[in-house]
Amino acid sequence: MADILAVENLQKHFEYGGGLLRKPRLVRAVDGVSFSVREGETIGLVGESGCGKSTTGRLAMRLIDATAGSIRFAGADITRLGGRPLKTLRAQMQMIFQDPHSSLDPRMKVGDLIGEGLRLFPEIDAAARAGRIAEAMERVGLRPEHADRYPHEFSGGQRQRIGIARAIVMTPKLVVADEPVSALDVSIQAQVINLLERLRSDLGLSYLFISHDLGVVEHISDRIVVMYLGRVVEFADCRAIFRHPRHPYTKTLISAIPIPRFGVKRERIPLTGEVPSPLDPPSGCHFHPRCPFARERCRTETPPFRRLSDGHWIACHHPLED
Amino acid sequence: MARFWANKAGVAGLAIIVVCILVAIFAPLLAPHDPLAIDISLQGMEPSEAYPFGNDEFGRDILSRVIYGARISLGISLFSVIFSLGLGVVLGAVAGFYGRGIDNAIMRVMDATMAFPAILLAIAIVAAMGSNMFNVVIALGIVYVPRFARIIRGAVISLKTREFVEAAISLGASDVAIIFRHILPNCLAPLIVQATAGFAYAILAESSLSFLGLGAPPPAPSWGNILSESKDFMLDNPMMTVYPGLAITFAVLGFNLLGDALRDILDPRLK
Amino acid sequence: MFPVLKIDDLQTHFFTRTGIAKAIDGVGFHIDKGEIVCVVGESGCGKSMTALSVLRLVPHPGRIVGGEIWLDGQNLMAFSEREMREVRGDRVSMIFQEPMVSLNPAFTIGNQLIEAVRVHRKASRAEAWERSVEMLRRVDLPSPEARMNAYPHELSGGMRQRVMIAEALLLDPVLLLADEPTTALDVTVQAQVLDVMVRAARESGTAVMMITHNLAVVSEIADRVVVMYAGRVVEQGTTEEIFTRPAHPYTQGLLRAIPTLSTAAEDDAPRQPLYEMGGLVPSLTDLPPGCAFCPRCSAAIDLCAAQKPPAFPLGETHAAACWLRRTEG
Amino acid sequence: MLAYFLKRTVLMVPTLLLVALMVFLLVHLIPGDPAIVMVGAEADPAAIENIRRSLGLDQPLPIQFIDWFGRLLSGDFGKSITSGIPVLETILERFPTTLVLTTLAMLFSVAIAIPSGVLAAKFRNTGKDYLFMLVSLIGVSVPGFWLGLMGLLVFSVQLGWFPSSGYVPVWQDFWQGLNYMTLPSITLGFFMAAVVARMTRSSMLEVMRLEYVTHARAKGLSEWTVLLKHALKNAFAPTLTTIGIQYGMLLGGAVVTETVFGLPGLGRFVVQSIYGRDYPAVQGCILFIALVYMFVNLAVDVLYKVFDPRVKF
Repeated sequence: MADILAVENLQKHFEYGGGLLRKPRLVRAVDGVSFSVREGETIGLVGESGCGKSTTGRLAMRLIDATAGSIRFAGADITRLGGRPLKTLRAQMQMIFQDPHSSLDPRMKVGDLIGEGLRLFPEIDAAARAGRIAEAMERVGLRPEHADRYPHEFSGGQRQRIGIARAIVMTPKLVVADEPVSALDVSIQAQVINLLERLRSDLGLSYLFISHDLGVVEHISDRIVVMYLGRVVEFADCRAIFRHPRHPYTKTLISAIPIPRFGVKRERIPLTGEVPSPLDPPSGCHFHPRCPFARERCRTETPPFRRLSDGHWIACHHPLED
Repeated sequence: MARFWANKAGVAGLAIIVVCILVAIFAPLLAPHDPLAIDISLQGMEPSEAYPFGNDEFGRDILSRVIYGARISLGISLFSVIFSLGLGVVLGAVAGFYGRGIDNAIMRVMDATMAFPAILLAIAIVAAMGSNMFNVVIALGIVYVPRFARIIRGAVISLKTREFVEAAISLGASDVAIIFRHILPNCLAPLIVQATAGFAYAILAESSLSFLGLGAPPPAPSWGNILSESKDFMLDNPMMTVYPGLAITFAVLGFNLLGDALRDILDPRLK
Repeated sequence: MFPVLKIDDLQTHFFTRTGIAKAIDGVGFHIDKGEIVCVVGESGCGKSMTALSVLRLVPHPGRIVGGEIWLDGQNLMAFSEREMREVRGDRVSMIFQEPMVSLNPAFTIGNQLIEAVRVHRKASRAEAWERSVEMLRRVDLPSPEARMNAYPHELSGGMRQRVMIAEALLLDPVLLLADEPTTALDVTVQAQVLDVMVRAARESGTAVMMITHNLAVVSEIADRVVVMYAGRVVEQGTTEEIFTRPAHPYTQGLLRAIPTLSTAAEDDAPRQPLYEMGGLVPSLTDLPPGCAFCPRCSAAIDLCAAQKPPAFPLGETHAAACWLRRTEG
Repeated sequence: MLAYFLKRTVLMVPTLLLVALMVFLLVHLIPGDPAIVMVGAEADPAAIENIRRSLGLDQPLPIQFIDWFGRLLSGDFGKSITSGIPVLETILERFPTTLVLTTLAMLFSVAIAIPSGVLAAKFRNTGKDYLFMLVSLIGVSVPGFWLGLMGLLVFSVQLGWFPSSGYVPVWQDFWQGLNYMTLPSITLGFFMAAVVARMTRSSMLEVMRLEYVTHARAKGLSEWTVLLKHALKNAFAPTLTTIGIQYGMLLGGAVVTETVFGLPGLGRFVVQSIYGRDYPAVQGCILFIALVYMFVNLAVDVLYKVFDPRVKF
């Protein structure tokens, strides 16, 4: 199947701090990220705070500009696209945000919020727009007659549905979902996840699903990208990642997750310390200070992101045995 | 709206302001005498039935002057707030939205303006440009420009990173659309609160300017002027100074009450 | 032998402009000495308010309007404010959710720990300092002496939460209230902090009332579980009972709605959609007259809508407030 | 701390330059010829020409500015047109009175404001709080100079508690001087007291909602310890900023207050210079006051760190 999105060696560097008398420090928020999303596929992008997963999503969406690297969407290079072509393109890639409270302008009616993107297309007149808004609302399980209510009249789960309707009304090919269920309660989270899965098969969407919750990611993804401090450490099929993780970080991450079942005591790989600050990442492999298997080479040499076997990519000098 | 009517202090403030505005509009009907009519025979008279607030050094009716004073004091403050609001919003929005060099340049000038004690800057401007109505409006207004600009700039910067603005950008909305549809409407609350404070400040500052002889040029009956003219008679006829002072306090109190109430309602963080 | 904590028909209501919100509407459970009990539920179910009610620190405009809270056989509701202050931080301590905002940013770690000792114990600064450093060491905080002079913002989230745990256990309380202590932390840090808390509590024989929405965490650390929904306890039992024989439809749904990691033992069957509980959490100002979960319950019968179900015992330790579990007599 | 202070001073340079430029332009952008404005149109043309040359007005504006600014840096604020005395000399002679007045006003207002703000926060939404809110609202609504006039009328004229005219500096006779300063500093500080008290109340309320305050209560601390140690230290940081800003209001208000009470301070000198169209004096005074104000705010920023250690230097 063809790739709908392919990013290669994507980099985003920010300047942090500094001032009149001090040179700003360079933060490599995203530092050489490569992966692809096939048509109709869901890619899960996981990692802990500060790993650059949200920045990667925004780079792919072209909400922020990459420092280096390339982004290809449906075969075309969009890394430097600007102006009108970029706006037209944006209809085909939509975003769903984490916080259903801050991602909806509190002063706009739900119908206007959902239909805002359609206004860019003069060929869609008011009647057609209203029709598509109603259709999108119905698809996500909202009552179309609620289009003239304000976001604050809805609960968290319903607001997230509004956010989803705003994305799918544009009939996108790709949806970047940034922690779309993290702010929701468990019982509501399940509703939204099922909705996203249903929409994917009904509308033929592809997802880039960003989350820190491995349980959710495992449930929804076909393939998974694991990030640590701005770099991809492992990229493989969902099952391979969870059953046979090859990168020590992936394995410790998975082993750290408790399972809600009685008597299941997981064998946990002891992990010391916390994620280092992206301001001051460790040398070589960023994970080496916490890695139980680190050797000298890991300290000095950045492991290349390489193909280990068919469809299994990894950045590690000493991958775990299969 | 319902929350506003439930706020007694705010309603009281609004009522005071409405009274002041009505007095200003209907001054000719309410004032018993011509505020400018000079009658030397009534010079410095104690309050009487015909002249309930007494007469000033030229025998003018103080009550009528206080009533007409509402026109001038409210008028000057209205125009100065409009001036500072307009300029402040534009500067602040441009600085906040475009950032970097433009932001730096604008905010440096704003900082420099704020480096002067407010009333001193107004005094200096009027002293340099001469005291007429227009200059007083500008002098009072300029002082408040940085305050509006800072609020708008801060709001724009924080709103710019809010997800709903990001969402609008991802939908392809233009800069202008984002500023006018998403950002400015969400800045309204702090702007309204600051504007009410601006009114209160302008009335007070105008009276200070007038007191120093740098406000609305005499014989215009601004409240500050009435006070200034009466202070030489203070020992013989203290009530002459009491009434215009009360008028100022009353009007300013109205704006402050309203401002507090609006802040409580519009900014739910402060309770 | 009294239980460490016994809560009986607790009612904490919030008197808001839009009406009375029954944040806690008749909650009852107990915690035995040294036991770890997890109170689980979704946001707004009243679990945090239960902890604050135990300390009698319900924020304005909330008020405890009924029920009893017994600590070691003493009725806390009858205590004066002064007596309550002696309980807080000494016999009962609390850990909060956000380590970023629960430590005072204006004081050093040492200042805050020493203060915690000296409120309740006659100790010199040096003794309090000693004790604090010792406690920081027990929660595995690296270089504890140096951290005593640090300000909270100079520590990472995980370290701050260790400081909170240290402070809470400084005076060997009989009960520790832990309100979502690891929710704000990264997964890998979460596991470490949780381990430290449980170990330190067990060492000092402190009973723990842990509040969480994360059922997975519950299954790892709890001795017993209390499930709350809309201000009421819907089910309680041992961890085994709750996870292997959940009796209340809400508990059952909650357990099925979580996407969990499949372990290697499981088959490669295609994925099923998650179990969905329809509907929304009811508003606390407008609770249905019967069972609060009734509008979302697929097994509801007529009685559920009409009458509030009492807790029906299902065993010595297991009970569910569900009409379907009605036991005769 | 010292390093930060120096760094901030360096960072102040651009603002300082802009401030100087604005003061300069204030006089030079006056419609018409400043020289004529100063001496009046009827004056002898030779005198006008003389002033023009002595002020360098025959040069192009940028040159004039550089010239003027260069002399400023060497401490030359120009000479008064009316008296011929160097402006800086008069400023330094007059400023102590203004400094004493504003400092007393500040001390008075902070001493009143912080306790009452804390109390109002503690008793929020009760009768005590409403009374406090009303009084403080009136405080920010009364024109200060009018309050001064009323104070003179009641306490000096009617009751005779304070002298109604004359002046003795505090450094000549402390108690006598204080007697002359009491009424002016109270009326001047009244507005500030109300502003600072309101700020204290609202930032206390803001802080009291935070989790670390609940945490402090959960430790078993008494309500007063929670309020005065844990809440106030945090709430004081924004209050401190307000105090800094309000000090500027005091410097401005001093102009009017000194006029009302006939105190020979810098503010009175500004007004006299304006009446006398003594532009070098006006320029000098305004620049000087702006400088004082900027340094007060700088000091406040440095102090801020004590109350909020999160601030990075």
